[in-house]
Amino acid sequence: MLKIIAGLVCFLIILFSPVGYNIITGRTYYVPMLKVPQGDCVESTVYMRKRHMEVLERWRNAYVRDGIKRYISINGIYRIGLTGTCLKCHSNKAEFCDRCHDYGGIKPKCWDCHHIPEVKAEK
Amino acid sequence: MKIILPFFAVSGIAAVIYIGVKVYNLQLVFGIILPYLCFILALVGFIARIIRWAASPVPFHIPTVCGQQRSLPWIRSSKIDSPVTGLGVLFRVLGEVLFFRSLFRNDRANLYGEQKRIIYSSDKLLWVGALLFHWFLLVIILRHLRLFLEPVPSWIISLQGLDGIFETTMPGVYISNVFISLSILYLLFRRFRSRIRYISLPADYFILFLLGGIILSGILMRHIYRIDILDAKAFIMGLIYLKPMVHEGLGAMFYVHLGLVSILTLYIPHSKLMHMAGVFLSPTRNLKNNSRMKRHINPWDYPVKVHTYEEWEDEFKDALKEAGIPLDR
Amino acid sequence: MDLREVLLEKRSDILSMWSNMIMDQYPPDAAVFYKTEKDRFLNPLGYIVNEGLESIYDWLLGEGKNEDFRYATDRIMRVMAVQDISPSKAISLVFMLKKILKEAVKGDSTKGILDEELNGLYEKIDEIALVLFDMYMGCREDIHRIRMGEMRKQNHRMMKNIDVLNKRKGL
Amino acid sequence: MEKPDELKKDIDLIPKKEDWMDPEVEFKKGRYCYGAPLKHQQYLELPNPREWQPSDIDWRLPENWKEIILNGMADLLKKNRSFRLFMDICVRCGACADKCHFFLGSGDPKNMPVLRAELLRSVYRRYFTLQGRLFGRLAGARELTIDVLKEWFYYFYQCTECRRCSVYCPYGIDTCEITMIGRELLNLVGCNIQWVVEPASNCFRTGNHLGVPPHAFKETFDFAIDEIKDLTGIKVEAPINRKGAEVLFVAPSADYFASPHWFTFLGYLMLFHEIGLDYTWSVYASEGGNFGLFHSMELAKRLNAKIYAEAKRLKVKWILGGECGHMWRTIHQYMDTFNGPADFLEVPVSPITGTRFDNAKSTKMVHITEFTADLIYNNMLNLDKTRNDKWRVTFHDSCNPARSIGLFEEPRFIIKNTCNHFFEMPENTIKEMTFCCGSGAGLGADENLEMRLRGGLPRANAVDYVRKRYGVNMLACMCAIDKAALPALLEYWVPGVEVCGVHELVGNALVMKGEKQRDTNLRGEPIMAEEKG
Amino acid sequence: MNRRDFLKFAGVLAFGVAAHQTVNIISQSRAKEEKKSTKTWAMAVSFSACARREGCKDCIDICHLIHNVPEFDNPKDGLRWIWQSPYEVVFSDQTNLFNKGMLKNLSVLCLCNHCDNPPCVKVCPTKATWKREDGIVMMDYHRCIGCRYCMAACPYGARSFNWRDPRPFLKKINTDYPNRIKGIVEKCSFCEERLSQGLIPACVDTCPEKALIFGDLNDPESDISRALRARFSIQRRPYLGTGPRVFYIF
Repeated sequence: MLKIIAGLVCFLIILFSPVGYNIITGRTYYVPMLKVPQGDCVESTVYMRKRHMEVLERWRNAYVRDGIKRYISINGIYRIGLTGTCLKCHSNKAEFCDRCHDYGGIKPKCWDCHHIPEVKAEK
Repeated sequence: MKIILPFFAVSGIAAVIYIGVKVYNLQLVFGIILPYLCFILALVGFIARIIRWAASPVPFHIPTVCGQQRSLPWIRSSKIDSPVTGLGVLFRVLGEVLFFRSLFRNDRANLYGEQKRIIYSSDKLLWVGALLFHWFLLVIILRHLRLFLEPVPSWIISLQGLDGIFETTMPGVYISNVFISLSILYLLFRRFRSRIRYISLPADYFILFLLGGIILSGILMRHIYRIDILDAKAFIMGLIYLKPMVHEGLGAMFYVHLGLVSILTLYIPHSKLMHMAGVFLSPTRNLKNNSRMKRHINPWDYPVKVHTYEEWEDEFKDALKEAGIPLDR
Repeated sequence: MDLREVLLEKRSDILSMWSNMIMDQYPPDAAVFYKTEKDRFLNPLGYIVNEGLESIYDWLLGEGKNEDFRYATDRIMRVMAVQDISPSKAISLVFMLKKILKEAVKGDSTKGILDEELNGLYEKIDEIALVLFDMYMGCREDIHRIRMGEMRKQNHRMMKNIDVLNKRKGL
Repeated sequence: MEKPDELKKDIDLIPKKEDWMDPEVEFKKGRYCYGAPLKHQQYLELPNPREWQPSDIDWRLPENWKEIILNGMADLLKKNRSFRLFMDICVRCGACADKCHFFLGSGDPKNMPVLRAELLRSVYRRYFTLQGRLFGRLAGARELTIDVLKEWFYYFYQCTECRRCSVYCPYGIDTCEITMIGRELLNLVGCNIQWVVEPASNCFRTGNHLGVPPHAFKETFDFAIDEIKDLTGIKVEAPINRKGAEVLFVAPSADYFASPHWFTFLGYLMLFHEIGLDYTWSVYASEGGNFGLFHSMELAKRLNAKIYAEAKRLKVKWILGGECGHMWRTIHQYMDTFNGPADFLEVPVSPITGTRFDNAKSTKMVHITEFTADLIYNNMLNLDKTRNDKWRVTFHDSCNPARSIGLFEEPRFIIKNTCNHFFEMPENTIKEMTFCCGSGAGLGADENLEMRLRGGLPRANAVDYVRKRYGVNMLACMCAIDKAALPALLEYWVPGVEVCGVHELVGNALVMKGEKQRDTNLRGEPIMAEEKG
Repeated sequence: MNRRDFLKFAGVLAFGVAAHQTVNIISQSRAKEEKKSTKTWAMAVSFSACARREGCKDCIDICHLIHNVPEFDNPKDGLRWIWQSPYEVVFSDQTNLFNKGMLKNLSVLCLCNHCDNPPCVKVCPTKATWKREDGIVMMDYHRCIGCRYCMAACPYGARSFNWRDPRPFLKKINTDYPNRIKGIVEKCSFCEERLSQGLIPACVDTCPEKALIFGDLNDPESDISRALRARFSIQRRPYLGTGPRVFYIF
């Protein structure tokens, strides 16, 4: 009986451990805020929030495999390129990409190969 | 009937949630009230069920022994299948929990060649299927922790990376998703086969369909009906810390997924899913084989009517005398 | 091609069809198990029946040895004699073969298989049926004999002791 | 070619039951055990005593039988975690399905352990769970009806409580427990069988299953002593009810009366004489077997009480137990709990070798094979293996010593030291995976022979394999029910293979001090196999 | 309708819904793609022009610099897109002994031959390497799983494998071009990123002696077509049937 209760308590502790974890880290209500640059992105913000990884994948395939180097959307014509295009506006990876990715526990492998231009001092 | 009804039940639940969210904007009902309600009921039910089990004693010491007992010092005893120490029992129970050792025991003998030598092979399909399902379920649950923990611990990220190691698309296909889908299909289809179908109940199919629905909605959400993962995490964190909020970026599929998980949670204490706790309590597995070494107490033991020696001697006095067997009186 | 060759060629098809037909007499759940489980120790019934059918078939075509035939058919009848089926059904397993054989050679009739030859085989099957019937009845008798013997054995020493006692007392 | 399906139409089929939930039982002669006689029910003061037969249409149950059963279930649920747990956690994976010898031999799907339990579980769901009350049949719940009760009777008396299924169950669900509970419930309304109640009643009254009174019991010993004298020229002692002996010896009573048990009995007597053991037999507690176990825990306890009571009265130091299956299940897993603590006894120490049996330090009862294996290991016995050369021996692990104690190596050690020719049966049919003889748990009734022959097929088939391959002609075992049931089983399935106890082999091989030249074995047969012309 | 039919129906329905949704997504993106033109790129290396300047490695340096090809201390780990090798090694199949005097000690510039019939493409299990319509044998580093079948298949040793993480060994990083990671294969791409911008490959561009000639074989007026018409050229191991598109002219 005692052992079972102990086991049950252990189970409950494990079950509720995420609650405690966040309290300990003090980030219970933390939601990342992003610095969204001025101007239009290649697609709408809502669309990009959900599907930027798909856009990037399409870009990747278009650029590498099909040799297509330009992307035409409602907002204009863009050169396909992560470093060259995306990071031109979203110049601060740490503040833009990483915040959300860290929050969502996502670790994209882009940066293993692609380079981050040095953060330019704000003009 | 046994199969089609549970199928309709699960699809019905999913459809109601989908339409409710998509058409009637019932996010509040399916996203907040339902999960809270289910979780609380499930928790209470789960604890109640365990307490009820615990309240019934184990009156007798009845381990199923699957190996040589410890008797004479020169005979090698089986430490795990006939455990006499707590450690042995621990290994035995863990063996069941982690590796399904009993299911693994399924042997098949085949005769080969002129010599008719016996070769043991096995049809361990059920074992493989069950093991894949449960292990990948664990992986998937651990992966979901990224939506519950802030900051996300690095081991979860590593696990995720490992799981998505065959990354070919964005977002990557998880190995666990592939295997859990395969194994749930296997577990479902084996129930369609005659022998298992005979012993299956609608409840058995219900759980499989429900799990299938959860897996399917999860995969759809990841690859087709994308949702904003930030909103998902913010939503879940809100739920945990009792500040529930409806977020814009969550599609109907998210609520279907969440709703089905809630139903599953609610269903746990009332179903065979309690095997997750029961496997630890099974008296044939979690007792030591030390029945003759240590007395086991039966808490509800009561005196019974016995035929005492005195009564017996009185009854057979003459016969005993005739046989020359010594008498007490 | 003569009949024998045709039947030898189709041996495995015919045997599996035959065995399936017999197993289908069991409830479906058991039938599937009996049909699919190949381990002779886990599925003795299926094993014995299949072994028996093989040897009947081979013997019919003049391939098998007499002892093997007797051993295997005895085993199969032993199984049948304790199953939940009537004697007629137990024996009917050989008659199923007739039907299967007829179907099996249907397409080959143009190849010059004589009905006469087939009829010869049928006669042989009828003979086997008689043998099986004897065996079946033998098994039933065995059961009764064993039952009596078992009762005796359970009190074996008592009986013997009483005899000795009686003798001692000059009775 | 015509499909078998199409041909099948012509064959009169066993009705196919698509759904097991509709109870359907036909009590055919030869496939069930007779009901218990009134006399014995009354003697044991069992509930609802009456003359009855399972084949009766009216079982003459008490008016409120349903209430009794349901209250009984509630009570047993409260008393047994195993019951409650096993009702709740089965996932119907089907791993147990093809492990039951009755299923393998009969093909009756309700003999699959999972379904046997489901018979009870369906009623549990209906009356004791929310989902069963709400969803009824959909949740696998059934009303408790007379037919359901009859089905219980039919299938719970078609389980030998061998626990083989429990080995393979991922949750260790033990059908033996389920069957015990089921029988306990049936017993509440007076449904039990002759072959269980009668021996239990006899045992309660006289001390042994056959109801043999003390003087006849004593005479049996005299015959045995005479027989040993004829055989070896040595007069052995067989003290009965002697106070102050060091050891009390308890064997199953079949050993004194039945064949081939008798030769094991001779083996014990010779062995104890040879090592000069200070021991005694008891008439009051002459029965190690416990048919109460096949009936109810209460009856098991009532019968078992005699052993400790007698040990206490005779002031022995410890108890030695003979070759028996369910006797040892009772002793190993129940006796101490039932009637302990045995604080009036000492931790068993072999007076010959000085070995302390720590594995029995609480129950204080040692298995004879543990005792003898220790003697042989310490070279205390002079054994002539060639006297068993006539036999090519295999060993059948009896379910209870195997799966309840784990007694695997001791008997094998003894056999290997008393026989030159020993062969194991296939691995998945021995040790913890051993197949039952099909007659345990009170099903050894002669009216049930056909069912037993079916149930014994898997065992017999493995014996047939070693007979064909190694020429095995003797099956050793250490269980009284095995010794009673296997000769018939083997006679039917594997003619030519005989059955013996482990200590019969010991008795044959044992070279006693001062014995005369032995020409015959214990069975009175020439020691050597006849030369084949 | 029996159960089977129903299940079929339900399955079709489910797929239909899913497919519909997918189409929506694709149409949502509103992306238009460019048409591409077809050319056949090739290169010629002039033995004599290349040998003119002793010890010159300009082409190699510029290539490795802009493509972030690292330099390892251990030559076994070495990565190369373009490199020099002795004539006897590169053209070991040339049995003409009389060339020996003229070509002795000559270092020959080597790079991926961008074969017409590339064996590396055939063996790649993930289609990470493939032949573009303009003849470039291209690699998609995202797809490479590092099985190295292509390395075994290539008769020219044009491919190298990343045994180590290259990033720490990059002396200078060109942020406009990605590097590779440990565990994948890499090789020359004819500077396709420059071609797409209308530039010629960096090595050709940078060669001070104009020893490298690059152009479109489909255009008879291109430098390469003219050069190949006018001068005698050889290929590396042409008998293998790979159809190299890097020519060596005298």
